[in-house]
Amino acid sequence: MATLQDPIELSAPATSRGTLLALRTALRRNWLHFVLLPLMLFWISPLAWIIITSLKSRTEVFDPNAGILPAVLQWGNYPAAMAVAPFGTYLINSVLATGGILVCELITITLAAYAFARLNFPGKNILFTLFLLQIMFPIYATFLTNFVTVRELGILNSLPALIVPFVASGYGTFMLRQAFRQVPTELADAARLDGCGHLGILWHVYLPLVKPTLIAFSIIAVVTHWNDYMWPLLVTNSESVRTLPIGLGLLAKSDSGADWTRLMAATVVVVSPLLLFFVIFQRRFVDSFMHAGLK
Amino acid sequence: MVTGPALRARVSEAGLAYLLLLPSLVFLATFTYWPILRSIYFSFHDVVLGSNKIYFLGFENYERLWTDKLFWKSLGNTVFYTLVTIPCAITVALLLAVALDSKLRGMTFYRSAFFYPVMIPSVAAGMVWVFLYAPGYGPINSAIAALGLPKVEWLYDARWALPAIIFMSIWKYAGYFMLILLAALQMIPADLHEAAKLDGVSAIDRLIHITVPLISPTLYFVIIIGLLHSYQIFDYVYVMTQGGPADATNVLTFYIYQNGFQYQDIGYASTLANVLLLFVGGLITLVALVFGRRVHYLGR
Amino acid sequence: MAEVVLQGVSKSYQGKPTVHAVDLAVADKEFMVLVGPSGCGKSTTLRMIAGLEDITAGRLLIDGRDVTHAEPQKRDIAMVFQSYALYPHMTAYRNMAFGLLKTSSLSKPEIDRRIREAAEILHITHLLERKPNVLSGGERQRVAIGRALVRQPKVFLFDEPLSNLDAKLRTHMRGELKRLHKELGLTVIYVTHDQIEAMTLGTRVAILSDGRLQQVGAPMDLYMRPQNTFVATFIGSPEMSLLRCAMKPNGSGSVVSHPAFTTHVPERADAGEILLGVRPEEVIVGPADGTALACGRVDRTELIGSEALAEIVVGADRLVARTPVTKVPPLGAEVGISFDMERVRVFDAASGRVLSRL
Amino acid sequence: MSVKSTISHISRRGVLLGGAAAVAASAGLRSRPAYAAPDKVKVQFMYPVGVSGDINKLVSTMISKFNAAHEKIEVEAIYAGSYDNTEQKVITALGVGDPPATWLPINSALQTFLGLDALADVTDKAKKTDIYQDFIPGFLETAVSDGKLYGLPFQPSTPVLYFNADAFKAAGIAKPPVTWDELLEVSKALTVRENGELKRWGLTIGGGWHDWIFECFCRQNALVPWTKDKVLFDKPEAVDALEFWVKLVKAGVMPPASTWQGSANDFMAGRTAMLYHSTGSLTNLRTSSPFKVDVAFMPKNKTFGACQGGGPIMIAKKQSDAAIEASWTFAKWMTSTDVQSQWGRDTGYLAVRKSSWETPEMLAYLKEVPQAKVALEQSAYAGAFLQVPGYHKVREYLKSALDRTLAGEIKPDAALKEAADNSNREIQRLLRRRS
Repeated sequence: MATLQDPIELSAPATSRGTLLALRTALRRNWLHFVLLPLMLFWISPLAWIIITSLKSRTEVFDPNAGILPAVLQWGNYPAAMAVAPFGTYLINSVLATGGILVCELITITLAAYAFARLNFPGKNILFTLFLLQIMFPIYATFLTNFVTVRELGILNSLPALIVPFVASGYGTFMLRQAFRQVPTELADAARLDGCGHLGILWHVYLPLVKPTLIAFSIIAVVTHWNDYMWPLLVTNSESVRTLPIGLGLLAKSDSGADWTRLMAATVVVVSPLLLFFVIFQRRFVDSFMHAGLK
Repeated sequence: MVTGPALRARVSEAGLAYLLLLPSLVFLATFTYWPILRSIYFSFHDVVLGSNKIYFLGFENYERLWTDKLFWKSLGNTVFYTLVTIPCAITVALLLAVALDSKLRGMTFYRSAFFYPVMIPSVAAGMVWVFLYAPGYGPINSAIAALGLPKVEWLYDARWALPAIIFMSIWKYAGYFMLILLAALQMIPADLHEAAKLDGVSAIDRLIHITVPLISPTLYFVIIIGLLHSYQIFDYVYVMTQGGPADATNVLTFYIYQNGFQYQDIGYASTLANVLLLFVGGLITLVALVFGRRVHYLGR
Repeated sequence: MAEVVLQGVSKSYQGKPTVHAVDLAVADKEFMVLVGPSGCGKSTTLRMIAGLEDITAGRLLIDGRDVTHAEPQKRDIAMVFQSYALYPHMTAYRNMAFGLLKTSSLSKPEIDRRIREAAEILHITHLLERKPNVLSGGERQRVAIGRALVRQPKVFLFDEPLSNLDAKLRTHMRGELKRLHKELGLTVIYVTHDQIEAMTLGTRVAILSDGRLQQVGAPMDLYMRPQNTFVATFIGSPEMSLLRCAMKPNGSGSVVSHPAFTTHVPERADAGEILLGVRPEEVIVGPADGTALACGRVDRTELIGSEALAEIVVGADRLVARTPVTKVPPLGAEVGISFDMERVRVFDAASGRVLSRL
Repeated sequence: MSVKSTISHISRRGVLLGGAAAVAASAGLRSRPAYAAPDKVKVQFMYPVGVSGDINKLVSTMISKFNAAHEKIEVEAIYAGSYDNTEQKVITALGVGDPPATWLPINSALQTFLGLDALADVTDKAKKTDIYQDFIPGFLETAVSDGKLYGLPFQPSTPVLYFNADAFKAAGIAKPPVTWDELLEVSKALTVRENGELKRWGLTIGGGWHDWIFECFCRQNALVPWTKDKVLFDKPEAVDALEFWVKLVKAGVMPPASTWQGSANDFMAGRTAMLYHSTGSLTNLRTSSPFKVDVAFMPKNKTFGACQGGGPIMIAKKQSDAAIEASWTFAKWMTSTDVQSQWGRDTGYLAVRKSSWETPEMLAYLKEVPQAKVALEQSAYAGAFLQVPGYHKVREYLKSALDRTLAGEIKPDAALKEAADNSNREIQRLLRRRS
């Protein structure tokens, strides 16, 4: 990645009165780091704790005399955590369910957001409010009825049951509508003159231009549904359709205090794919559309 | 005034719009509106989870609400939570987004570091913070002691439990808002900033007078989403405090969950959910009225 | 052949009329400029021609074909937008090719040939692989024009294409556009709010105000013979001064009396209030003696290169006079003024219409 | 649930719900084994995981063993989350008339399920076996209402007093407290403050379930603070128990509030010298604490007293006789001597049968972990926990009263009176509804 601060420049040999000057320059150029670094350290300390704890022995976790780092790295916590449930199957199911939700959502919100952002039709405001209802109504209050519906559809205890309630997204529609409205209308006009219909404009102009928002939405949608716990627990029975958070729930039980070392190991396992996903996609975020210059 | 073909064009535009909305609407109708309608119906009835017997109650559930101290307490907690969390989280997120919207060295790392809390499953995050907040030996108390401040019992103390959850929520959600704002910042033409820089406008003025207005649609979105999310906050209360101590952390969504799933009192839970819906709806209308008009869309 | 005819074209938004029954015929190879202050309906008219706005009433013919309700891409037109509307995610080349790929059945090599040719004409061959965000304003402008050129449409529509450029570049591009129009024999409809641009570019100029067509004609024609006070004051810089006078018929013409002077004009009408229209170059400034028509006091002077402008207070009115730099009257001086009576115009004060000369 | 009924559902509702039909079409992805051998009875078993993630594995192993040994029965074990989650899942399924054949809730839910008319009465079946003789009476009682048996206790637990043996030794205390008075004294002796700042509490009562522990205190005052249709929190014995808690807090030896997770952490971190927590936590506390953990009876006042957590295996009423019979076979097997002996040793739960405690393996285990024996002995004084209708809400009322009292907001008698009134009103509401 390109950097504005050239490291060589910073450590450039100090000329006669240069040392102080260089230092000051370094400070001025890097002041942001001086602010961000402590904040960042604070931010990641829980993660550090998660990782460290996942490698401790059980007695080390709370022993005030044991020191921060584990005496011996207990890699065994990982297989031990994975042994409580078929995490491999859970992982596949999580990927399928989350991926399924994401794909469905991207389709429905793109279409709906375009209608709300760029088309005129009677009842637009009312319909938009109706879309927002989805976010306004507490999700737990829908579980009972949706459980009945899912059962009537005959998809209880199956992957589709994990997906269907989340296919439409008032949230995503709202987010994308805001982004679409940021795209200059002249571009759409130009595309019309270039022979695009509405769907052509959507595909060739709007979608490429709101890529950062699409990526942001995807990241958020994936993270949200990756961690869904209550709904999957309610509508699935078989190991073969269950997802990772349910496995995590096994280790974070209420009766006897958490199984700290293994819970943290499992947390690392559950979060890693997400972190990887994020690191990859946030790069694209920057590369492809750094200030695309919409004007 | 409208002639035939023009009218036809307009009708076909509307038709297309409905067609585009159809997929969403089918699923919303099935999995959102239907539950809401049922919830309205339930709220006038005595409905017990697990039983098929339903008795008509009229407005009894709503009357109960008036005298239900816990409802008012949880409503108060929710409002407090929202009023503190949203402005704080969004401010932090905005500053982070602006700071990280540059080609700074280690950018990927910074962004990941601020965003990762969103990814931690709430069960695990809740547990970790239970430890961080632990009295005496917890890292946060150790840090406070190092600064020479009096230690706090956090989750064990009715005065501090909710602020503790708020603080952790900011940690958990600032990155989330940051990401959305970052996406919006990517769409601001760079030359606008460069022009202002050449004009000698200070960084803070640039933030207030250029960045904020330009991303105002997204900011507006984030405020609304933040509001909605804060009313959905449930997981941390569930994992960390179960609403205690002395109901200090009982928020509306948790109370709805308790009534519906623990107490099996679906009728009352539905009533609460409906009231919450009305309340949030009113709040959003308010926000839309106050902020919505000031939103500046680049596209128009 | 490319001819655009607007017959009573009107537009209303939610019942509110914004363009009133515009009749306009644009001839083949003509450079027609639509000009007027912002909000006058010129852009809306252009967008109706493009097909980006519905035509509420009236007909639009291109080349004799009724395209009132045709889709934009079926009208055989191309448009250059104020902000260029280049697709930010496509290279200049792709931007130019996109429309052709979508609407025409041209072969890839043919498209490529056209793009290279247009790029050659516009001197942007070296920019073709770049994306808009690394191009300068002028370069984007050329790419936008190139995108229109490659389509080889019957009509080119320009919507204030130069307003985002700095003054120097604007002058340069004006010349370029003129050259292109001439060399390639294009039919152009061009919208601007800048009357100088209108006067320098247009073979004919249509002036709009409040959604109504005020006057259409060659630039000099509009300058010399404005049909009403709006056109009279809109064209020309600094603008024409209007002096409120009373008029009485007298002989073959009329007597015009202003508090500061009385004079005779050849126009003839019933007694009433009129506005006497005088352009700065039609004011003759001399010594304040008996030879002058009226006396005034110099309130402000301004140097504009080889000439100067003097604002003179005459009675309750102000008028602007153009003088050579060497003869600028000192501030506050009493001067005598006369008018080039051959050229001054008389407008009816109530309707703003010009009174015809007999 | 047969495939046939599912298909008819699709055709009926799937068409109704237009767009969702696409989803229904993909119902082929359903993973539930669509058929079983026709002569096999399928039994679903929903269970919570309360003490250790390994329970999932243990249960799976037990189920495979059972299935291998029973040709005509196929049990499917379904992990259903916490006790709360399990109850919710079962009740939700009950609501649509499709409950699992068997499940494992917390014993307090007995009246809740009875209120839904969901439980098969197994009294007669049990009488034909040695269940009434061999089960430890305190445990069996948790599945009894009006003299009828509605399930077989499977994994009972009670609160016990955990103490940090190293801290005791350091303070020169020879043995754990036996009476409330001693508890207060020992707590005082174990509390450590440096420059006015607290370093270690003498005692912590695990929060979140402190209402459960409070009932034990009531029972130690010779009061069972509930009957099947009302609560008795406002009785003097209960008020006295709460006043004792207030005394502990005022003496500065016990924190006024804690959480279930947090209190266990506190104990392991040496933040508190004694802890009231579930027997279910024994393994975790024993293996995770960097010091020697010992267990004692909860101290007595008028008497020793405890109450049961954990739960029985319950059997759904509305199913075929064959299914009930199969479920009964399964429940019986799960609570048989050897299975219970193994289960108790693996998890720290108390084995429900007297005979289980006499198996050689168990005797060997007790030699190694003598602490396990304490809970068993204490269970002689134990009864069921708050088996009233709507117990969840009653628990909330009680917890709120306890919290506010310990926080000093309200007097014990007023708080308990209020909690009792609210609870009884709620119970009456539910009972009225039932009739």
